Amino acid sequence: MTTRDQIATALAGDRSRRSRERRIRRVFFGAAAASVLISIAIVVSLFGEAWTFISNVGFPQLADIGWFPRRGFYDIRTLLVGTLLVAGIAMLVAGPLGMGVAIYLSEYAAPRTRRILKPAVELLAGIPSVVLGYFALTFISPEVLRPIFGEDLDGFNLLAAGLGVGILTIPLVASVTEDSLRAVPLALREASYGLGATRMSTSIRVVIPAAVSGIVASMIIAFSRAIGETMVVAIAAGATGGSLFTVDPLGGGQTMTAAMASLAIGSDRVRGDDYAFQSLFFIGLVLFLMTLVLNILAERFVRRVRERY
Amino acid sequence: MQHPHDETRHRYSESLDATLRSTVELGALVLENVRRTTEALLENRLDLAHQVIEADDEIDEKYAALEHRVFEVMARQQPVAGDLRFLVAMTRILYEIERSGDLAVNCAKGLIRREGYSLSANVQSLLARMSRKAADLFSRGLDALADLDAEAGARLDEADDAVDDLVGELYSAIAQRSGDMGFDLAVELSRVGRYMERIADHAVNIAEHVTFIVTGSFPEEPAATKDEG
Amino acid sequence: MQHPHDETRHRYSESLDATLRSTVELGALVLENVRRTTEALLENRLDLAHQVIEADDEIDEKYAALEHRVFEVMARQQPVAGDLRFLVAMTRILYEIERSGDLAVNCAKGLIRREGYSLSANVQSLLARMSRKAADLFSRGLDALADLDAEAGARLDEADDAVDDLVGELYSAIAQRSGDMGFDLAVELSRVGRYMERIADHAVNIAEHVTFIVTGSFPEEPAATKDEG
Amino acid sequence: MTIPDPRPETRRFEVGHSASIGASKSAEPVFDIDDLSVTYGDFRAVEGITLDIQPSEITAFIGPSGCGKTTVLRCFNRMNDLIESASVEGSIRYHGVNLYGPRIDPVEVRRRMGMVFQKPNPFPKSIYDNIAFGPRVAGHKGNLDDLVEESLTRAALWDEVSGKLAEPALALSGGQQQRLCIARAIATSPDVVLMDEPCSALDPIATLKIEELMLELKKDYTIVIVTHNMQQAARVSDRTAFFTVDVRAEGVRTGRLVEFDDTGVIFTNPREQSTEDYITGRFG
Amino acid sequence: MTIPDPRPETRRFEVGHSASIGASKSAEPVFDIDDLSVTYGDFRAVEGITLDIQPSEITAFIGPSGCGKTTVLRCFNRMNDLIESASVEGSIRYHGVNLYGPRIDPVEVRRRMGMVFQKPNPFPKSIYDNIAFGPRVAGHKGNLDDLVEESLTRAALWDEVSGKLAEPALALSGGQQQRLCIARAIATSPDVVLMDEPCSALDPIATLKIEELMLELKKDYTIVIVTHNMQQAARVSDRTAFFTVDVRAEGVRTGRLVEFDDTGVIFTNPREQSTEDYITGRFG
Amino acid sequence: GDDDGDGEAITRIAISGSSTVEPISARVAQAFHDIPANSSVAIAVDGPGTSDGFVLFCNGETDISDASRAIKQAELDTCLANGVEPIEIKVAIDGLSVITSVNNDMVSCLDFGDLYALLGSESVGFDTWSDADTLAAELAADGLGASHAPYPNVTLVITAPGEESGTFDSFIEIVLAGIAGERGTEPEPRLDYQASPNDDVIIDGVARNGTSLGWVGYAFYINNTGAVKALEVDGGEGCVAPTPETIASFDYPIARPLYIYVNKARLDAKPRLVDFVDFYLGGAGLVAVDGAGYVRLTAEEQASWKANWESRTVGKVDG
Amino acid sequence: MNASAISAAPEAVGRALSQHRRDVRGSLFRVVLLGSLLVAIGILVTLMVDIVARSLPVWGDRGVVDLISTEISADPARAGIWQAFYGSLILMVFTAAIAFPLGIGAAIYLEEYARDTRTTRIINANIRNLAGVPSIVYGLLGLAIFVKLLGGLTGPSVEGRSIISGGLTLGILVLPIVIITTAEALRAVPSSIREGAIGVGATPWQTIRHHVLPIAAPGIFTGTILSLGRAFGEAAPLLLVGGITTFFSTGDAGFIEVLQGRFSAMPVLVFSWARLPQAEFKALTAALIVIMLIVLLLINATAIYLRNRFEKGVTS
Ligand SMILES: Nc1ncnc2c1ncn2[C@@H]1O[C@H](COP(=O)(O)OP(=O)(O)OP(=O)(O)O)[C@@H](O)[C@H]1O
Ligand SMILES: Nc1ncnc2c1ncn2[C@@H]1O[C@H](COP(=O)(O)OP(=O)(O)OP(=O)(O)O)[C@@H](O)[C@H]1O
Ligand SMILES: [Mg+2]
Ligand SMILES: [Mg+2]
Ligand SMILES: O=P([O-])([O-])[O-]
Repeated sequence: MTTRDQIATALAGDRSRRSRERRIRRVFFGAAAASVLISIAIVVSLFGEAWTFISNVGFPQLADIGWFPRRGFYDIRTLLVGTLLVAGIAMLVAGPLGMGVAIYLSEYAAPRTRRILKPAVELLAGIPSVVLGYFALTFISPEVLRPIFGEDLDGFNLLAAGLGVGILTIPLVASVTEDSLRAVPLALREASYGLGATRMSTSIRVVIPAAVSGIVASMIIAFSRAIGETMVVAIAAGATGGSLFTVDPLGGGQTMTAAMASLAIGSDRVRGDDYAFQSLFFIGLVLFLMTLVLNILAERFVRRVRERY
Repeated sequence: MQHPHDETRHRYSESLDATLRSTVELGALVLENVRRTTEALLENRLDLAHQVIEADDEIDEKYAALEHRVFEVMARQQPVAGDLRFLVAMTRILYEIERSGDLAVNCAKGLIRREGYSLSANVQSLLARMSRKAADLFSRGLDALADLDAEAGARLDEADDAVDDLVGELYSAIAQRSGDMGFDLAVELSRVGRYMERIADHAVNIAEHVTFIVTGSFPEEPAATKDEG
Repeated sequence: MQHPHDETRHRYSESLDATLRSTVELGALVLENVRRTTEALLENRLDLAHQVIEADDEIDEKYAALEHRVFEVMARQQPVAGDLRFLVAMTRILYEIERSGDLAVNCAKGLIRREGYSLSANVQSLLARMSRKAADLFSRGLDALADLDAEAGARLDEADDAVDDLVGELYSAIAQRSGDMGFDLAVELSRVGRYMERIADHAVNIAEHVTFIVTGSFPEEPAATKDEG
Repeated sequence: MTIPDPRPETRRFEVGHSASIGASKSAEPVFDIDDLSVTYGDFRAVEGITLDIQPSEITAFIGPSGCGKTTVLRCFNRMNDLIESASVEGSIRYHGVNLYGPRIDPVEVRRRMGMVFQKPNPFPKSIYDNIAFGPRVAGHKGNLDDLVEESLTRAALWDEVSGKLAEPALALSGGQQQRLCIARAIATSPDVVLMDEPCSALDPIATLKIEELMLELKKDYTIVIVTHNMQQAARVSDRTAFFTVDVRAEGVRTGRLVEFDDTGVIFTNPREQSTEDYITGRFG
Repeated sequence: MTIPDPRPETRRFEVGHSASIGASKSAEPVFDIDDLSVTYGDFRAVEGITLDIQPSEITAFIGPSGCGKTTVLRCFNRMNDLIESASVEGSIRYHGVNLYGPRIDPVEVRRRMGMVFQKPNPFPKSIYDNIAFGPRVAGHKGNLDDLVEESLTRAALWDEVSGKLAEPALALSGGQQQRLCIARAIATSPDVVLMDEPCSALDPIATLKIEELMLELKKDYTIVIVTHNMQQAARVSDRTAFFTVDVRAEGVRTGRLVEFDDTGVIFTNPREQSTEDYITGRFG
Repeated sequence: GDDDGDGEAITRIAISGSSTVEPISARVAQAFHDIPANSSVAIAVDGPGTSDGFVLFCNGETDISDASRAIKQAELDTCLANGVEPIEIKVAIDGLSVITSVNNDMVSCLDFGDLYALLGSESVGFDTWSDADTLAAELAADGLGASHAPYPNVTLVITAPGEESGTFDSFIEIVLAGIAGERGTEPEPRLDYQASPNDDVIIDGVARNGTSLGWVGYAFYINNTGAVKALEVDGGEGCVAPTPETIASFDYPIARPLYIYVNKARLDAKPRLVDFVDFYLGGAGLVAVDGAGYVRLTAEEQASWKANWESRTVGKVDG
Repeated sequence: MNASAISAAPEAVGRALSQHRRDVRGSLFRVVLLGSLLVAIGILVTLMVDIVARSLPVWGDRGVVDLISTEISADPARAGIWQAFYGSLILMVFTAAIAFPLGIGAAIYLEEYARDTRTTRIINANIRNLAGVPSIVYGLLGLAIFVKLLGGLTGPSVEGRSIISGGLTLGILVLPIVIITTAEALRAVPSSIREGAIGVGATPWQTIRHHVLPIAAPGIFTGTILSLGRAFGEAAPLLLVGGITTFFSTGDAGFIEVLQGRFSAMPVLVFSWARLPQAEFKALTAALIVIMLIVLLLINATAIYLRNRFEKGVTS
């Protein structure tokens, strides 16, 4: 055997080792495949019933006087407007507050201050939504809103729900925004200070514009989260069985999630119109698609941040 | 070089150019002194001989400055390849030029020591031809340097043979007339011959250093290491 | 240098050491040739003269190799400060050494050309003293180099004056006896004197280059730019 | 090889904490730094720096990592203020004015000193907006377009970008970005440009372009450059300050200035043995 | 200054896609690369590389950024396999065996070639475990302690770390980390060590130490080093390959080998004008 | 369980349906569970609403369905078709209470016409009580009641059960259906109110607003008198407040019986289910009815329903 | 361009460099930012204080142990949270058992093995989107798949409305989060480490096993455990899957039977109790929330503890 052959043999490697590696790889592949199966399952499970619904109910029926699935009124606009109302109120709270928190933590707070304050904000993120629902119902609505709006305010109302959801999304906005602010390289800040910019100019003219995609992404993510939030609305806005079309945040109302919750609570067999149960899946699908679009959008923005730095 | 090199390193490049120019200028000063020496020898012009000695002070000064400059460029620019060859060769060339200047001074000093020579027409003419040839060769060496003409070495080496022949002739002429002119003058004249010969050698060396700059190697059997026969 | 420099760059440092050693060795070869030449002159040993010429081939070869090495080290190590001074000086020193070798060969060639000299005792003794002094100076120049002795320049310059004096004496002796020995021999001997004088000059130059290496500047009025009087 | 030190023994120890300053010039200096020390928290990073920066010269700071080059440089425009733990002793006079004097506004200081950083750091904006940023925050009144053109021209970038001022600066190559940063730095009309290893992120080609530019700029600006690259200091600077770091027994490392002299002297025949050891690559 | 090119016009164009190889040696080469091209997706990064690596020599790859030095180097131990889009044409023979042959296991290939990367990348484990990892995964049978000591000794690190083998490798300085990575690379008893800009993250002092080490190691190993630092190539390598990148009209950039020769020749008298332009700092 | 002490298999009893009845069933279940001998029985009680409960029950998903109204024929048919055989058991009487906030002093009694005007299908969009004045006048003119109009000009916030609820159905059947029939409108309440299957939520909703209106089972009212108050209801014989007595006597116009339905088909498979229902119909059930706040059946009625259970009579018995 | 400063006298330079006026807008900006931070934290504090204050009566009357060990009841006097408490714990175990191995495995495959193909990219995007899908949609999924389709397995005698279904639903709910956080932790491992290992001849699995996973472990632990916290607080999907809040008992059911039986969970109970009108329930709800928050705190503390432990393990 020549040296060359020896080397060739040595370089050919060990077959059992290679097959072991292949097996390990397959195990992990299986896990990854499971996640795909889940997505498929979601889509399939939503689509089946949603299809039954839409093929029987028909699109014209989706505009009506209100959302009363048990009585055959499927005005999807009621849900959409209610949802947007809650999400909008939430964003009015979470947007400015979250951004303010993020900018303060990333641009102003001394490292030690930040080390203390940031976990406090993160703590807010860990609070379950039922707790915020409870808080909105038992504190925000009676203790904060009632004194302001008086009798105009219903006991269950979208405003309190919106504020609750807003509080829930503050840390989300704050953390995604702060991440993107902190992703802005220190070098850019130094460049700005080096040119004689003040801290405010540096924040507003350099750091925020550089992080703008991330900030937009944080808003979209927060909005998406607000749209999908169930429990705060279900608790604070009453989880009513239906609602006429309304744009009044002081009264109770329907969001897509709350409508689903009230349809589904305790029973998966609902009486009333034949397709009330299926309408659950139909809203689920609409909700799924809406958040999907928002998430894809947010993903785009986030990726832009990532690509840049 | 072939392609444009933009702004890049043009200052360094320029400083090399400037070094070359200054060296050629220094050479021109030496050349002028060689010519002045020749004239002084042939016409017994002691004033010119004094001028030669004076002029050499400037040459020495410039030489020292240039040498320092080359050294500093080497220290600060970390030259390699052609640039390094150029700078290393330049320290040598400067030395050759400066030495040539000194040789002219030596001639001038000899003339002054003897307060002029009285020469036969034959010797006179030989001396004239030899000196002019040497000056000519030196001038061509400088041209080769200014043009960075790699081929000049061979041409100059040939021309140098002519100088050597003239020096040989001069020696014979002196030998024939050594009784007439006296031993001291004979020795003096043979020294002048030798100086001129060496100026020509320096010129050839310069050309050969140019070849080194350009090609990276000396011509075959380079004159610089030839025995000073 | 004062503090230990660990392993760092020791190879480069070593290669500089090696260059120095090789250069000193080359100088030793030349020195030997100079001594051999002296013996050949004094004892009319044509065989020795031939040996000198032969030995010079090796010297030339080693010189070329060393010169190339120095050049390559400059290209590859980007020396600055002391290292650069060392290397630049080394190219000059090598030149001085090689030239000295050539001068010895010139002497030997003269001897062979004349198939030996017949000299008076006086001239003989002058020649002997002068040659030995020159060789001695050259040896001291090499010592200065080997030891990187910055002060040697001044000492050698002084010693060089002794050589110059001997050369002067030799010239006078030759002039007095020029009738006896014939013009050709006189010229030949005066050349030998000149060669030895220049070997001594080269030794002084070497010492002065050493001063440059160590101190960064040449001694006041450096010999290298002194007129070759 | 060991070149003997020709200097008398005492010479080498005479250098106390204030370095031998061969290059002090008599002209009115731009900066006059006297016995400067900088401390980060409890850690004294550099100590007893005394040097002066002359107008229209390039002054280079070299020395081993951690010797405090950056630290000293960032005192010049009070960028060290941004590091909370940093505190500065000694005096830095800028045209005779104590930069750390009580009424000095660091923002104003920084407007007068352009700064260029190790990695090119253009803002993720258009080329134009990058240049215009400094003047804008300083409330520049004149014609911005002209200023942008002039700055880019001075930074030898105008020809390359004149047609695409609205394009994002990040689309430029690394070397172009660094020249953009230089243009940005000079757009606020500073008289000093401070550069902290401006070429360390660039390849040799871009590096040489920046060096060319520095030589061009020094006609109008006083330049101080920190560099790891000794060759760069040798190539571009007029004067070089060599810093080193003393490690004391307790492992405390403090930077100090060893030698400050004309660059030619530093690189052909430095005074201090430690400078020579450093630049020739012989160091512990 | 413009030194005229003494070479006849034709000479300069004669260099086709296969570079002029001045340094081909007759000895049995460790690597024999013939007409190697590497493509990333559709993008041909380098083309027509033909060169050989001789045993117990240091071969340096230099050239402007993006000319494909790293790409070529990573073909030697099939690290390019990790980049999905990369595909390799031409042949790379290692002691005569085609490394891209069908029965070759890249894992085995890599065990025979140590690799050292641009940034020191020690594992966040103890010094000991860093060295021992390679031998362990290769199923080393002998005494690991001895092997660790030997590798560290060879990498000139033993004296500095012998007392603290259990300490985290990340606590070492940058230069020490890089020597640790070298020790790790040689612990698997490779016969080749591939280094991709091993000093570019180090300061001059650490760099020189690594260079010393390379010179020491080449007694026992064949070393191939990619470097941006021409001086480094000049200082340490025996042979130097100069790559360049051709930009075609469509903006496609393809690297090729311009000249491969003894380092002394490259740095004193390169054959190709473009090599000279590059090493002397005159480039577009 | 495979490792419990006696090795007895677990019996699961699923109870769902009316949220009105849920408190009774939950109490009974808890009491049953508290007896150690019953540790092998797992019981779950919840209350999505009578109608939804029947959907589950008739689908065989529960064992007992609570109901605040009797099973409808359609539901019974579905059950039987699915092999579910309901045994009807009446367990208590409820007074469907019309409630408002304790703070509401403006109204104290309403008749069916008032309720129709305020809550019927024609009242959609009435945001204040007085919005119903016109309709009330119309009803009064037609002799359909609404004698308490005009109403105060205050906001009208309604929280009440939804379609899933038996209480919803009972309200329609007893209060609205008659007038709706007269007027030819849908026998349904208005759409625009907060509907919840959870009576507690309804109480909460009513309590949260000073001029609210809603209806729940009596137990929820009587357990929350601090938050809501019940209006008197005039069924044509004057205003009557819901009390145990008026409810038991059905003097209160919207009193109604509460039932549980047991799936006979499960009894063989789940002997413990029988024990549970026995338990329910024993004293425990009565205690639970009291505890929850409903009204006990008379002793005779109790006996008759017990007999009905014992005879396992399938189908509608009552009414 | 720059002549002004150079020629100026020190007084002029000094004047130019000194502060002219106070930066009012800058200070205001800072105050506004700080204000929003304080508001955010203020809300948190208010929430905590409010809830704790509301819960005080319960602690006085009942005590923690009693509350936890008492079963759910409609009667405020005897209502406890026992079923919800252990329901939540079992759900967490289930969630972890489903989501951790699958999620970590999937992340390892995607980050370490999968080539960057279209398919991989789609899978990745898909997973990121799954993480953003509202939790109630997962409830629908659980309802459709685990309750309806697989009810015979998940809860044969409770029509699928079992703790198994709930656990599977929550597991799937947090799976994408686990994958993403794990993938992030893996991605944060510098590729130079992988190259280093591959370069000395390690196989992919050896590289992952010895280097990538140990380095990523702290990140994986924190990420996954925090995702447990998320699952712990979820109510909506459990409502759909059938979490109940009125009375239920498990009897002496064995473990499997418990898993296959009906269940409740703390957030579901909060949802239910929050809307009960009785003042006692308001207090009970607050007490329940306090317990939930304590459990969450414990979960987070575990995450931090494990992270620190593993970080230490890595560096020593
Ligand atoms: N923000 C800081 N906090 C604490 N110490 C610091 C800080 N910045 C620098 N140092 C320390 O001060 C010393 C000097 O650092 P400096 O960055 O000025 O050195 P340098 O000479 O610029 O080094 P380099 O060449 O690595 O950039 C170092 O020991 C460094 O660790
Ligand atoms: N993974 C990759 N995918 C696509 N293109 C690549 C990849 N890696 C390198 N390239 C491209 O291949 C060419 C050669 O790259 P390579 O990294 O080998 O160059 P290099 O000479 O090592 O450059 P540098 O000095 O910057 O390290 C470049 O144009 C580069 O952009
Ligand atoms: Mg620095
Ligand atoms: Mg590379
Ligand atoms: O819950 P209900 O009793 O109204 O059906």
